[in-house]
Amino acid sequence: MNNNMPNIIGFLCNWCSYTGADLAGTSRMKIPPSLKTIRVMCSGRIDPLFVLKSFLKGADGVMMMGCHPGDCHYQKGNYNARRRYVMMNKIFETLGLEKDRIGLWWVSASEANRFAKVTNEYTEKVKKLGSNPTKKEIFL
Amino acid sequence: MAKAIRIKNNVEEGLFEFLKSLLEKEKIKGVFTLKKMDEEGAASYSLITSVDEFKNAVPLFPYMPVNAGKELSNFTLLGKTEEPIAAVLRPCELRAFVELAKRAQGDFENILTVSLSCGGVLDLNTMGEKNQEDLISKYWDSVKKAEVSPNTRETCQFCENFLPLNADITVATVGNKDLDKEFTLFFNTPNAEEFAKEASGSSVSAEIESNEINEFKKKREELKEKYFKETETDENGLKSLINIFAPCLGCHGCSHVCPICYCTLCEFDSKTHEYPTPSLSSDLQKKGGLKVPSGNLLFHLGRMTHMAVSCVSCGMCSDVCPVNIPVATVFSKVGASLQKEFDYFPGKDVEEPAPQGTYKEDEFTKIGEQ
Amino acid sequence: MNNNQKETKINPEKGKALSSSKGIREEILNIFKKALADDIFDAVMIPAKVPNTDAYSWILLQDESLFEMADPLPPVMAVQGGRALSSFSKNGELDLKIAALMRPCEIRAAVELFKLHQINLNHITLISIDCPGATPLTDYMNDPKKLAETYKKISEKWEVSESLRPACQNCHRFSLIDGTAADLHIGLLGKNDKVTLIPISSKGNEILEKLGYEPTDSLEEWKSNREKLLKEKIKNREKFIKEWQEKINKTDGFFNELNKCINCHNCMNACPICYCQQCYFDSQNITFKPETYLQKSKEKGALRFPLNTMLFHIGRMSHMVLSCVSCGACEDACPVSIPVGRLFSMVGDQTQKEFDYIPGMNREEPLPLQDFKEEEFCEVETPNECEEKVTEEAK
Amino acid sequence: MKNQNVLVIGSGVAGIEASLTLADAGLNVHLVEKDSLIGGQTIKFEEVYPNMECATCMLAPKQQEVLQHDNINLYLLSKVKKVEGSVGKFKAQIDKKARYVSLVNCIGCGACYDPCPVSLDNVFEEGMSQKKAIYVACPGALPNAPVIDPENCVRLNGKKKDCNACEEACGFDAIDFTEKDKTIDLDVSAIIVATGFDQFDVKSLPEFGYGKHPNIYTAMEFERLYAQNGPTGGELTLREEKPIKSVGIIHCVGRKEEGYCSGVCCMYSMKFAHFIKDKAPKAEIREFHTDLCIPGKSHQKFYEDLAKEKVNFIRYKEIDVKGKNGSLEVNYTNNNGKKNSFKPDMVILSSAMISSAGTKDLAKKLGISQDSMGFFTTQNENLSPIDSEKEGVFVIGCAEGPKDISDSVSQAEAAAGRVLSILQ
Amino acid sequence: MNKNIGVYVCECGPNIPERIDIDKVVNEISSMDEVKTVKKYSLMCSNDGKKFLKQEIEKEELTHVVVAACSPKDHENTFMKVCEEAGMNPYLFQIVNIREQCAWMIPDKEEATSKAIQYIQAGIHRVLFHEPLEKKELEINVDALVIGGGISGIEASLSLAGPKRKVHLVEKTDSLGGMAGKLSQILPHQGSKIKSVKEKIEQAKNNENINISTSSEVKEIRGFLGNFEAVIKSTPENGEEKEQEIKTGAVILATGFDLFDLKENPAYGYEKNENIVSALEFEDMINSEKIVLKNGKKPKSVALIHCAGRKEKGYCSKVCCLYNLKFAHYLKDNFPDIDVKELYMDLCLPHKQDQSYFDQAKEKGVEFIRMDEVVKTKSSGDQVEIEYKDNDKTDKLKADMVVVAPAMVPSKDTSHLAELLNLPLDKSGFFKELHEMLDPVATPMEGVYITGCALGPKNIPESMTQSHATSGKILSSLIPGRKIVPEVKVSKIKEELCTGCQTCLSVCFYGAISYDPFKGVSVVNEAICRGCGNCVGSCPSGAIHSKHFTYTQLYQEVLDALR
Repeated sequence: MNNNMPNIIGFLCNWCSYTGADLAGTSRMKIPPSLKTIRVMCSGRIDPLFVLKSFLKGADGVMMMGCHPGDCHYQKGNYNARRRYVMMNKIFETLGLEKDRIGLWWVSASEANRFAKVTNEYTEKVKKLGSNPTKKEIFL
Repeated sequence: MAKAIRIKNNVEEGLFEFLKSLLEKEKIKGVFTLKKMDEEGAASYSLITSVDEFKNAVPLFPYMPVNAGKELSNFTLLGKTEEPIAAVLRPCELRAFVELAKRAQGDFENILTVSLSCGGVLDLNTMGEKNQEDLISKYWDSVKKAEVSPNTRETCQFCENFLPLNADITVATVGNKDLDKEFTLFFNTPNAEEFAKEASGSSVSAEIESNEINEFKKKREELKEKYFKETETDENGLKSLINIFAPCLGCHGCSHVCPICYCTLCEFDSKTHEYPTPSLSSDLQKKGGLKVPSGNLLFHLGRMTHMAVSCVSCGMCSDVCPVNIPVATVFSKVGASLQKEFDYFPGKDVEEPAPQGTYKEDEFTKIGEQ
Repeated sequence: MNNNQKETKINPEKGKALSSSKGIREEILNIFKKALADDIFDAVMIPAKVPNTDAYSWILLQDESLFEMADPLPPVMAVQGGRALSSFSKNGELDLKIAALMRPCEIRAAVELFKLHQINLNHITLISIDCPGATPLTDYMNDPKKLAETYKKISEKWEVSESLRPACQNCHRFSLIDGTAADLHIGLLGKNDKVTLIPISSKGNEILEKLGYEPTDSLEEWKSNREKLLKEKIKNREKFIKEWQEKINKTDGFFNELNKCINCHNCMNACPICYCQQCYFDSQNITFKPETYLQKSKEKGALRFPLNTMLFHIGRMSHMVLSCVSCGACEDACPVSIPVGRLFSMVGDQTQKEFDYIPGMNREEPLPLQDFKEEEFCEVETPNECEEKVTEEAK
Repeated sequence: MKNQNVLVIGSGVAGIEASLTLADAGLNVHLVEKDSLIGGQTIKFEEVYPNMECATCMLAPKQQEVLQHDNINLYLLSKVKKVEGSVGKFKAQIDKKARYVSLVNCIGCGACYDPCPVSLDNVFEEGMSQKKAIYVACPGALPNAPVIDPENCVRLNGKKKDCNACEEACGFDAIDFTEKDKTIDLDVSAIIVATGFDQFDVKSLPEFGYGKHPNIYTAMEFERLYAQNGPTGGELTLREEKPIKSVGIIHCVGRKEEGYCSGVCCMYSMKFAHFIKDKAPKAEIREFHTDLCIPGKSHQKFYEDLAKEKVNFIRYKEIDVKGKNGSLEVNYTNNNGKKNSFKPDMVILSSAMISSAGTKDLAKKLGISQDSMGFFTTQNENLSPIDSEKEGVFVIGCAEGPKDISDSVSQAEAAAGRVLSILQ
Repeated sequence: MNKNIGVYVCECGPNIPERIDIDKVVNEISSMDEVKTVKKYSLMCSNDGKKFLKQEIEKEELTHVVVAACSPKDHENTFMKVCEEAGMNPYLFQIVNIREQCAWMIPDKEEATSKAIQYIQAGIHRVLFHEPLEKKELEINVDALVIGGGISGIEASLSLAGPKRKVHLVEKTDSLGGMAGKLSQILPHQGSKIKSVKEKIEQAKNNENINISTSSEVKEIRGFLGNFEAVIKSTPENGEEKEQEIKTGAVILATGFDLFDLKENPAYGYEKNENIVSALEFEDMINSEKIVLKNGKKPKSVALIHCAGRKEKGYCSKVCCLYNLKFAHYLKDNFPDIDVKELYMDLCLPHKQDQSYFDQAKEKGVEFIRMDEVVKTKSSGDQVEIEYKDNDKTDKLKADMVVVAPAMVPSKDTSHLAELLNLPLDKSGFFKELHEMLDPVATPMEGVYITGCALGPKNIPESMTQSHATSGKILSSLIPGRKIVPEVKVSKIKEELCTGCQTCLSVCFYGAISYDPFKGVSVVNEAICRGCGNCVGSCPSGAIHSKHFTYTQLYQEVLDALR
């Protein structure tokens, strides 16, 4: 794989975002290979530690994706997910870590083109950030 | 307005006598407070039930060997105490106990909480040392003058929540020049007022807030900025962060003494996060080298995600760190910004749910839509 | 002192002395550089100074450029080497050849952990080194520059200084004493600016061979210097043991030493032998209803919090003291400066004698509590029978 | 043992819910759908009020269930031919048109569209986009397999007998030109009618100027216009392209003519406003209404929030729309008689729901009647608005009268309940 | 047990080979020591494909299977079935999506291929950590407990009760019928051919499968779908208090509504003037056929006020317009000379026949006046004067009698019951349905359903419909002789790690987690848990894991994604 292509991990909720991603495929939209998707049942399942560990393991970017507020298949899971994201984001900001390495997006099952849009935009953003320093860091 | 009683006595003795009389008259069955352990001056928290043993009690001894909130939680973990006791806690210890009670780790019922306007506590490693006496007298001077004592914990030096929030009884110390002649007890709750008559003093009309207090608060706020700056991370926060935590032994003492870290087994001590040997070759290939044991930052950042939002800035973690990492300052700093974000003040109210356990539908609405 | 465990006592005759113009540290590192270059090892576990800080830490090192930060003899023992070794080698098969350069007490800890299946030594070469001791962690952190200086002197002159950790001041296994379970030993006590490679196991010999060194140099000087130092240390140790036994034999002596304990468990977490994820004696495990605590308090008039600190220490002791390698890591980590290292070391000394066991000396030797000898401790059963046995043996 | 078969006509949200409820109970459901996909009108909506949920997200899992359910036999492109008998022993005959695409073989890769030479207006998209003679109505349509339109396929209508573009493109020999229409006979114990609604034809009211100006839209057109999977991919691009600075949304179009209030237009009109606020925050929006009919418990709040967001609500007595030389003009009299006018860039006509085209015909076949408004008559002997005049025939959803998704689903579950309680 | 992993790469006809170099994939994967065999196949989901897979599993004695093909949405179940048929535990299977989210997304063949390889490796490493999961079957009770003896409750009971199904109908007052029982003529515009509520009450009483307890309330309920236990407390007028414990499979809440207290807003002048009456009082007048003023005279003019409480409560109660029309019709039909005026904000006539009913009223000479709100109501002489506002101009009218139609509000015991069953309420204080659009009568608590005005204002036909809907739900989920099979991929709590902080309880929307005070740990009820894993994300101790989505399983995917 070419080197300027960042390594992005996406945690996608089963009911909205993962379906949206599938639809993007079915509609033959161009999605950067940078993104590796991991399916979870609900964005509420995304343990902040997954995000943290991905970051420390050298992921150039981590995308959390779930149903839009109000759409959660499990009613409210995404609200908790949102808080957990805010928590991570704040910690990163306060400690001067690159908070853009982590992001949260709502993508519904029908929003194939939104999925394409955000993944492409984010890939570009991460490219600008450059490679995640944790990749080469010894003292972690 | 809280009922206030002025007692003509040295604050340490005065409070001692008051608590002793409660114990003697069996208004309470025990006092949870600091107690001298030996001649060197080591003290430790104790649940004292006999008047005789109480002679060694030192309620205002300016040390925090453990966070009393954590210990009260151990005391009431399996439910409320049937017999009433009094507990002397510093404001941050009280807040810690609130956070723990919130998480079903403790029970306030039948506990008369006695706290104080707090001048801070001295560094733990000076406890039982030769210069202790001297430090303590210096300490009390600064309390009287409402000055920030340089020998107190870093977190104490920048703590602006030194007034207890929901104590039954508050001892006014900070800014009282005649502390060794007289002091005031505030009985804040109906529960407390019935004990007021036990206090041998004259009822006065007074407020705990005062100019001295506000000045004191300002001084500490300034120091807060200063200390937070010291842990400031440069553009590449990662490097600075690594440097801050570089000496870490992974003893996890910080989480063991942290009142908010109430887990039976810390997730980061569990097998889940141990290093998987098979990844070694690929990691070495990528990096050329690897710190062992690894997972240093994972532990500290991970612990943050769990407790920082509820951090009461008691400073225990810094005090037990064998390698002088300013753990408490870093966590307080992160805590502060999280608490602001979630509009949450740890230790304010047992009924207020912890941020992790709740949400508002109409908060952070911009997030996720970009 | 060293009249037991004969079989583990080995006495190497020859080694390979390497002169080190650029200084001992450099020379040691060169050996490893060479070994990496010749693919004798894939990686080396060695202490290193974290760049732009005063902190020391273990690194597994593969890229030669990282040797800059490596330091074979750091002024402090941050993390006990045995612990570091176990952290990456216990979960699954190693597919790399790794050399670990550690102080003798760390080697011994590693061997104990190996016996407890917390380290897989298959692909690991243990390399011990003559150890001048280390300075107390907290002292060092309080004034790194000064302590680094002090330590430099100490390690050159091999003096038993007051500024060393107590554990080190009275450590009598600072070198190849009573044998060791290392594969290779690095002797520094020989002629000044000489680094002597002393093969111990067949593995050690192999490596020397691969490095193209022949163990032809005599070890006499090294041995005599070592004996000198040993005498001094043993004197310290005997003095210390005596003094502490007295302390403890006072009523509440043991308790008084521990009454500052705040239950942070740093000692346990720093201890290489305490490998449990959760200590059984963690007070959380033993909780009662408030009434019970009040009752307990009423019995004595007061009940100390944190609870169960004594239980914790004694319990921990019962679990690990037979394997205690007297490394002093616990004492280093104690925030209220309890002499916990000395306590455990002292008790360890006594009990280990009982079992005729020296931790970390022999990989094959089973852990005392995992094995028993029929005739042992017969005196605690029926004295007469015992006598018979003894007399029989005498015949 | 009573006959455990049930016939459900129409696979909109009501039909789906009824079928699933019955199928889960272990009954054998025969679901008849005239179209080539299931989901009815609901799947055309990007979002549904009041929580602005994504309709496809809501419905997709249920659609999947229908397709995979062992107890549901789905007949697509099918119509009821005749029905005889009575409750417990109906005999129904189904006409099933050929799809010319095998649902077994086709895996929905879509390789067959491009090669097809024919190009047509996509009815599903209100003609706002093109489709081929072999097509899926919209991305994400379920079942995810195309259908061939025999009128327009040059192979099938004989214009170009040797065309096999799609056949060649298909890697799974899923195309089968030889497939024939079928008739299927069913014995069922009950019938549930869920044939949905049509939209009032705004062309019949020239005063609203529909068709005269490109930027006058019907409600359904607008639904598709803002659908992510719609013709513009969710972008608000007008037929006559121009930035949207102002929009007029007109309620109650056809209320007078049809003689009833459809009960949902107010809400979906406000939903439109809500959506436009998102896409063109600066746009001035005026909602022209007569009575605000917003009976849901959460609906008034929806209205109040919009009003806060500066959506302008105007109660009109009379109103008309003129579309002349590129510009639009809405002239209206408000309820205290003042005349006024407004020049928006876009007009949306929220028109009434009317009984679906097939109602008359189906009513005859079922032997039940239509009410004065053209919907199926339901009687209220036992206060249940879903019982038709014929025992064992139930009418649910908008086939019974205008209503929102929630009420349709209630009625669907209710019908299932009635059937199950009869059979229990 | 040694693990035999079989990996099968589906070409999906031309779809995947077009974009992915299948042979390269197969080579790469076969070089992994974890896998026993790697094969490609043209179309796995075809019948031949399934046969092939089944044979492979048997032939190669596979313990774990990975299929790289389409999205799990398409064929995860398909292949899990095959594994099961082949005697494998279906949860030792993993599908890898190399079509939608790889082949169809990435134009560059090389990139697509290497990504596919990464995905498959992740799948392999994941499946290594899969645990065999077993479906559980639970015995069920099919009876139903209906709370509330109003028209909704009665209808639900009638349609549920059957030879194999008992219904417990609990009513807190001493008689059935509820509000509807008090109404004069139930459905205004459908004339008189209406079976009266009385008749339904009789039916219910005579149905031996419905056991009715009046003057009774539910004191406790716990359990889940098919297995509820409830304690019913009866306190009859003259008779001793008694409690009975019942078992039931489902619960229906039909607790109806109360009426907006008109005194809350003095503008309506209710109780200030005795000729201002509430709609319910007017119903009584109709029932007793005495439409008279307090002075015993017949009113010459009557004003009907709509929307009382709409602004105050923040919602339109939907039915007021209609029954006001009903009153108007009644008055005009029986006393044509009475002058009738209706004051309304909006006419809410959402049902197909409503409008015509309104038009008829107009024809009969009823006058309709639009207003924004009532400003004041005061006596003037022996008449009542109403002052009202319509876009900021105020106006007055006088009438002998004024009938005010109050909004519907949640019934008193709503909140109490909500607590009992830990059900959410909406902003207006009515019960909240699980999903306003798609699941209008269900609640987060599976097995607990709601009907009628307990959910919000409704007219009677709608309430009846919902009652049938609830019975539909129950009849289709609780079938005599059948067992229920709860979700398998649920959360599990390691007791030894649980601290009992109960954070998980607060994030579980379904009330699937409870606290065991004896052990001091939280416990997941697997019959209720839906497996969203939200609790896992919330547990600081890492004590909870969600089966089939465990930390280790997902972390394997992370590791491979970063390889």
